[in-house]
Amino acid sequence: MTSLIGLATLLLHVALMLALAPLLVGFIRTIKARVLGRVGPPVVQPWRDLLRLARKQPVVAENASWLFHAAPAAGFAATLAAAALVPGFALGMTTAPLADLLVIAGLLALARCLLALAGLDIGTAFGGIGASREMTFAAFAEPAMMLVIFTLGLLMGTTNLDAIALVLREVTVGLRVSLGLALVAIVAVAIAENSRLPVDNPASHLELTMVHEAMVLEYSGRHLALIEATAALKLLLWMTLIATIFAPFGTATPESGPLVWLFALPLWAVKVGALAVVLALFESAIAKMRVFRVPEFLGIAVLLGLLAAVFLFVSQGIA
Amino acid sequence: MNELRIIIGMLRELFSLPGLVVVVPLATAAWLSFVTDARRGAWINAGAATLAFLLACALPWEPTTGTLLLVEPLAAHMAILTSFIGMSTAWFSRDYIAVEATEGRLDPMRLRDYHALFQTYLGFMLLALLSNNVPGTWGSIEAATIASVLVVGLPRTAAAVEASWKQLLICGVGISMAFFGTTLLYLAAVPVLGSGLPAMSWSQLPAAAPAFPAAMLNLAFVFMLLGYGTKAGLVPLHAWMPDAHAEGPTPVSAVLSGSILNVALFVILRLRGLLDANPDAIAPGPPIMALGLASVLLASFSLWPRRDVKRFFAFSTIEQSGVAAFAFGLGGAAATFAGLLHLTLHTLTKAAVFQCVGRAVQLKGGQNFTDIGGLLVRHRALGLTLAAGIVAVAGLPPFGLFASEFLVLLATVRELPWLVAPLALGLVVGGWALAMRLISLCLGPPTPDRGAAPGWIALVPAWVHLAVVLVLGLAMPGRVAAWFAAIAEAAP
Amino acid sequence: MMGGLQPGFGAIGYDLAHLLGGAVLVLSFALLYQRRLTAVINIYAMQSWVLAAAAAWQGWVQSSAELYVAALIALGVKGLAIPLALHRIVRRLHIHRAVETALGIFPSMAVGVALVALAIMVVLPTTMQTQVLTREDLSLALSVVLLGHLMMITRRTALTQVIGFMSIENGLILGAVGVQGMPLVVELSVAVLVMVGAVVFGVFFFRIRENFQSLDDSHLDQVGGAHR
Amino acid sequence: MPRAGRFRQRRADCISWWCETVPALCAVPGAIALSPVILTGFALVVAALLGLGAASAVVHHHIPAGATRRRAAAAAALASRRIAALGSLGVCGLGFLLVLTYLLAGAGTATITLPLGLPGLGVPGLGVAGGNLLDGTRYDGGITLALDGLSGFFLLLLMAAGAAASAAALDGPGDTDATAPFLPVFLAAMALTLLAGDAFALVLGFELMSLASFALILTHHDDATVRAAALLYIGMAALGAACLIPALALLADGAGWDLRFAAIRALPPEGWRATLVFVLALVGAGSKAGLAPLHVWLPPAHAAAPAHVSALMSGAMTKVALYLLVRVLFDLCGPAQPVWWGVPLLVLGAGGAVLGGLRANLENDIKALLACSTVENIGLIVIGLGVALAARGADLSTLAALALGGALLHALAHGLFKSLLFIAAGAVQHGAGTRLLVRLGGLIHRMPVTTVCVLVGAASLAGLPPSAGFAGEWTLFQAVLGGPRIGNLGLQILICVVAALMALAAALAAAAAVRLVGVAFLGRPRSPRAAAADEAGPRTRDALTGLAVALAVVGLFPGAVLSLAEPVLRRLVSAGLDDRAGLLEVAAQAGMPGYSAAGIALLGALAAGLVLWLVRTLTTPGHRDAPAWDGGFGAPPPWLPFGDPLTQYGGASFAQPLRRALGGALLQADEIVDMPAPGETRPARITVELSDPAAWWLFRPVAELRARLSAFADAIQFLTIRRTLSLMFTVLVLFLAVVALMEQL
Repeated sequence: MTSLIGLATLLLHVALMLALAPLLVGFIRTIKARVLGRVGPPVVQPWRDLLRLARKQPVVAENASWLFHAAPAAGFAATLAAAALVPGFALGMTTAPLADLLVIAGLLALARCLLALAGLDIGTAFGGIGASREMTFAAFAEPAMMLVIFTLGLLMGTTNLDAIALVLREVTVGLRVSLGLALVAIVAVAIAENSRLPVDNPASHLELTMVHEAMVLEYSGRHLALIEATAALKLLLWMTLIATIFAPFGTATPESGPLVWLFALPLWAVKVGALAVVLALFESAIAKMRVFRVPEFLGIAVLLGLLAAVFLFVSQGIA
Repeated sequence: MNELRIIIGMLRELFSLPGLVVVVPLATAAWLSFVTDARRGAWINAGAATLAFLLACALPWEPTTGTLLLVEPLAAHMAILTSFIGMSTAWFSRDYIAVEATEGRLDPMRLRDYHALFQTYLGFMLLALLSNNVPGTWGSIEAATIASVLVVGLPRTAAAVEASWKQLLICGVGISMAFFGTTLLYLAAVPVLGSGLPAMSWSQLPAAAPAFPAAMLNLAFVFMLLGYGTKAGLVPLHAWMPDAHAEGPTPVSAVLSGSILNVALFVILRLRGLLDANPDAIAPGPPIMALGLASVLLASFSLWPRRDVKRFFAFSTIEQSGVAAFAFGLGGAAATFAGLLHLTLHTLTKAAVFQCVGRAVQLKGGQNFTDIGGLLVRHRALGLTLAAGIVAVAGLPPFGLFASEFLVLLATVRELPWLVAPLALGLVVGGWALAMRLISLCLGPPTPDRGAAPGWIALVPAWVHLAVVLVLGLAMPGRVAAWFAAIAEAAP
Repeated sequence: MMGGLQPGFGAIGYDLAHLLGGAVLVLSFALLYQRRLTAVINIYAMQSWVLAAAAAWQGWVQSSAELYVAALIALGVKGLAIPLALHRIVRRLHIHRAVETALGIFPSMAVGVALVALAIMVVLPTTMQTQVLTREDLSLALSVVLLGHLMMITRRTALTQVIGFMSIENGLILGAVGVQGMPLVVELSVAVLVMVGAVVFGVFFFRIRENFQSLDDSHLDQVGGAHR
Repeated sequence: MPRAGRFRQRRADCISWWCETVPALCAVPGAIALSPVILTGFALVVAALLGLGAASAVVHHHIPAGATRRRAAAAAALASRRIAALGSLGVCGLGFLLVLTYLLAGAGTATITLPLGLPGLGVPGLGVAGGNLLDGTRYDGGITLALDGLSGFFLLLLMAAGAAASAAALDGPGDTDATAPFLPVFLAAMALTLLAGDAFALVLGFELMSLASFALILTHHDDATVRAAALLYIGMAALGAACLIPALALLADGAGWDLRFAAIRALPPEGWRATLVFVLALVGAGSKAGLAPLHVWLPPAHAAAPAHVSALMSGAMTKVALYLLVRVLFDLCGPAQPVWWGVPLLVLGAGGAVLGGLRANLENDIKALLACSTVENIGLIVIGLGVALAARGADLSTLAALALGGALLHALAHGLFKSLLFIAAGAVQHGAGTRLLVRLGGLIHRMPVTTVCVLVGAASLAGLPPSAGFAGEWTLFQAVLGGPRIGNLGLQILICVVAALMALAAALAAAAAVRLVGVAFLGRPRSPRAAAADEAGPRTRDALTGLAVALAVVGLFPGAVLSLAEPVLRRLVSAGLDDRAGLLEVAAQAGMPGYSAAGIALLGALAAGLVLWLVRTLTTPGHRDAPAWDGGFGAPPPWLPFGDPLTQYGGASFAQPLRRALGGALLQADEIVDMPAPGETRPARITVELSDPAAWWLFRPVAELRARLSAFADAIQFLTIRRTLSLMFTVLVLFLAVVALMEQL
């Protein structure tokens, strides 16, 4: 029975993630427009763009290799697999035993490396710039992410996201300095990973300021659609992740049965929406920083993560 | 009159088997000094050396203790080793010298001198090893020294003359110290053994040593250690050795680095036995170890800036002799075994190396490292042999010096662990320098040839040496191992 | 054998031996003191005569034939032949007549005294058991050896170094003949002589003047280690 | 020795063998008859390899004289290489099957003694007391071979890498003929080291390994940089031996001068002795494994050697050094060792990992790049060993088992993928004529098979799921995550920092992998030679594919690999992973969900299927080819067939952000920009200088000290005769004075 529920949860979760990701992007754009005093596009605009792009026939450089053709789909698949591991509105999905935080980070890294390779494949300057910067930022984001995982792992005794979420949901670990610091660190990492301001400007179309966009400059048509979808899915994934870890209340469990979903689903939407609003306000409040400032930005995240772990040692002698 | 009887007894001994080992080379020397034909001289030289070696091989089965000669395992072993080196070098020098003659570096008269002196040197070395009385050993070592001085001076170049003069003075002083030590040793023995020959015979000293007046024994030890240490090329008494090796004819370098060093260390080993036996004498180990360690360190660092091939290997000889001395100083059967093995294997290896080097020098017409390079490229056999020799000297497997150095380190850890640090440092620095020169000699772009390329015949002695080193190091036959062990356990 | 004389002060055997030994030592100091080459050679000859006398006296005391032979050798070869040869060399090679010193005369004398003290200090405890005769002779011989060595290293010219070497050798013989019934004395002294002969021969043969390369500091400073 | 003696010798051997084996075997049913047979088999393998070396050398040097001497020589050289490579391929394949059966059968222990070995241990004071040398009732130093789980596990790697390397050697370029005979010798030496059952055999194999690899590095000795690299390498080897021999001697000293490991195990060292052994073993093995800061020799040596040799050196030899470390620290030193032993390993490992990862991003020669990543991976493995040591010291045997298991798993994975990548580098050099990133590019079009295999290897290098590299790093990180349980705040914080550095190193490795693949294999060719590159030869392709398949297997079933290591873990840290490492899943703690590579792969496949279905349904198929848009630059002019090479991102430009961010701090990297004044026609140039901190802080000072000491030695010994005599005289007076003093006292 629970296995069936788990399966159902998984399917619904995946479907929702796929469906809502573009809407989330649209929502954020709308908020930002409103904050800037513009009306802005409708929320479903990203969906429209995706479908339009999908219908278009891609134009591919002659010297593109099979990797260039395969990368968008593969990257999207990896991100989707990761998304299937992050519990959203309900815990105990079929994939729960696999949902190791390191694995999730690994899958996202896989997607990133694929895109970076694709960016280098045509041999243009901008693809190279984008790939090189993307990998550099990742190099600094990884340690911070790892320290956050370290803290959570120490606290919960496991790195399995589902288990962590369950513990956080059931047991009241109380307000901990460690978790607060970890939250800040992971937010910084999330900003870098999703190439949002101030690390990267998703809306920019001036090549020199692009990181992620520069990488995919050669893509068009359905390939571009897949890449946009990947970005959107990744954003939703991260927000869900943060929500699941730091706002675990109200998520459904396998025992609680489908009825609880009626509360859990809106609650999840609200959490993600709130995070989206915060992100939008934050992004419209600050400007993009220089590329070589980013390592410092992420270095601070690393230090915060370190502090989180250290505070943990101080607060409870792990033995 | 008893003096006369003693003399007659000695004469009779001279014609027993051990005596013949000594007499053959000396008689040949006398004969050779009248042979002007170089080719015949070379053949006679080689033949006599071979005969001496064959006779020496019979020594282990002929333990003798006479007034003149003493054959005990250690002496027999050393004699076999020395005569073997003598033999293979004689065969090697047969066509080496021929080349020298054709190149016009040596005229027939010099060649005659060379062969006569070679046999003289060999004979006195063997006598020094087999002689049963202390002054006898001293005298023959002195004679051998003079012979070697004259050989070193044979190429009448200024450098050679300078080298031999240096060797003459320094070894002379060393010899005089050794003489004084001999007198003192006799003085120490007189109260126990009474005046007369017995107080001078190696065979009787060990038994009586415990009763010797300790202070006199100490004094004797100091003088003899420094005296014979000079011959062993122990730092800081080594100054003559590099020049003599570098300037003399190559076969002489091979023999020098082989025999005279062994003989000197052999005497030092016997002395150590005497002092060990005496309860109130100073401990002989520390001074010997100090000299040995100084040699290892100084020589290993001196290897790096060398520009002259033969001088380079002379320093490596000093280093290895230091290792052996250090092992002998450590004491204990294990260390003695290690030192003995090291001495034997190094003698064989270094002789092989010098033979190859001599060839390379003839081939390239210069003995600076800048003259010799890339031997492997055009002269593969020579290059490979030289490379193998250097690898062996550097103490790398599969050659025997690896095993002996392993044993020395083992024994050091056992006796005085903290001394491993300087010893190992010396070995590493030295080995590294050897590797550097291995690369620069055998590899890289070849330098132009200025002389005749040696045939493979010329390398056979070196191959034999290396083969022996290989076998003795890794697969020593049970009998030989037992023989070595017996020597080490019986060694003073 | 003791030749029926009881050791100790007052015994004529002891006194004379002691006296001769002392004379040899004094002559070594004289060698150190001399500044002129010819004089150095002459003093060396004198030392050899005294040595010969000491050997003969010991021969009489120990009534051993060998020692007489040794004395004869010392007198003949070292007292006459070698000095003459050296004079000849000096004339032949036009060697500069003055002795170049590396260490001043007085300092070297002082060092010499210190060395004698050292010799006595070393020898004294060693010979408690053995005969007094030997004890004194031994310390004298050792002093002579050390002084000879000192002369070798404080004099620059080859010839003086050779003479220093030979005075070392005189010390050796002095020690050897002083020892009770030491066998092979003759053989040994001959052997030593061969050595000395070789050295002198070397000087003569290699035409070694005071400015022979390897003996000249300034030269060797250029031919430093880096070139070896 | 007499016949009776030989008989007694043999009987003694049999008895000792029985005592060694049977109890262990009874514990592991099914291996009773097996292990001695396998061990004998491996003795034969070593012998066969040595024989191959000799045979190929003979063939090589037996050149028939005649008119066509040159051609005959070339033929002989080729034949010798064929013999060496084919032979070692066969022998290694056989050995692989042998060791696989052994491990599957439960890895019992066995020991045999060979009749040859170190002479003279019969002398009292060395060797076991009692008995007599003449009749062999005494251990006279014959080489002892021993086989157990640890040796078996590393032999598995060695045989796999050896087979691949020999296959690659088969159709390598002809210029590797000269040193072909040393290839089997190298393999034999490594096998001997792994099989060694006593101290002498261990050092013998280790040094023989150094010598053979030294010769192999010198294959292209006409190049000065090669010679310099070889010199540095052999010097480090000498240093390693000089540290190892005393370490083992100390161990034997504790065990009554029995050099055999069995005896040493019985009496492990304690106190200062143990500490000394620890330090010496760390330096001795670390210098060979490329553990920072002793890694300086590694990049030049790997770059200098022929590709298949660097594959062996990086894939197998460094692992042999790690085996040595494990053997000494975990096995011979016994379990009762302090916690702090882990700390130096953690520090050095983390430092090496980051340094190697960073340098891998800055190197321009792909082989140097791979070598640096070796330094990085060795660092990760050593971190695992450090955690294992510390945990064992604190009696957390389950944690120790996890850490050690992770280290072994990652060692295996790294051995496989690094061999693959080096062999591929060789193929690139052979096919595209260069190893420099600035001259490569676009190889994916010319060398498809190689590129696919390289992608598999690079995935492991970057530690991306579900590759073998990810499995290893996952296990290692789980072990580090458990580290704080060892206690002691200082250690906890250290482990925390180490975790962050591990992550940094992993991300740097990922960047390096992307740089390697993206610059060398993707993009536009940067030189005509690269544009016309040839695919690797057939044997090389086979080797690459084989390694790729092996990597896939290890990556998908890490639990199975760990179960092969089970006996080792049980022996060394007295706890296993069988409760945590199943066929499909590896977990950090028993009963908790862990990492299931197969599951992830399945999930990924499903996701990919879904995506493909979506693409099919929602989008219009097909695409249109056009010149690269390149931000509007348009098509390159016809006289630049590959487009303007300067507009393409290259290795140096890709590394620039990392160089600016970290290089300055860690590698004293500085960029010298030469900017022409306006109006000048010459191009602007930017040159980058790097220097490894280890070279800066450690090696240069040591070299200077050596030079100064040599100068000093010359100054005190090349004197005039007079001064030399004064020196002797001083020594004499000194000795006399000492004697006098001693007698006064």
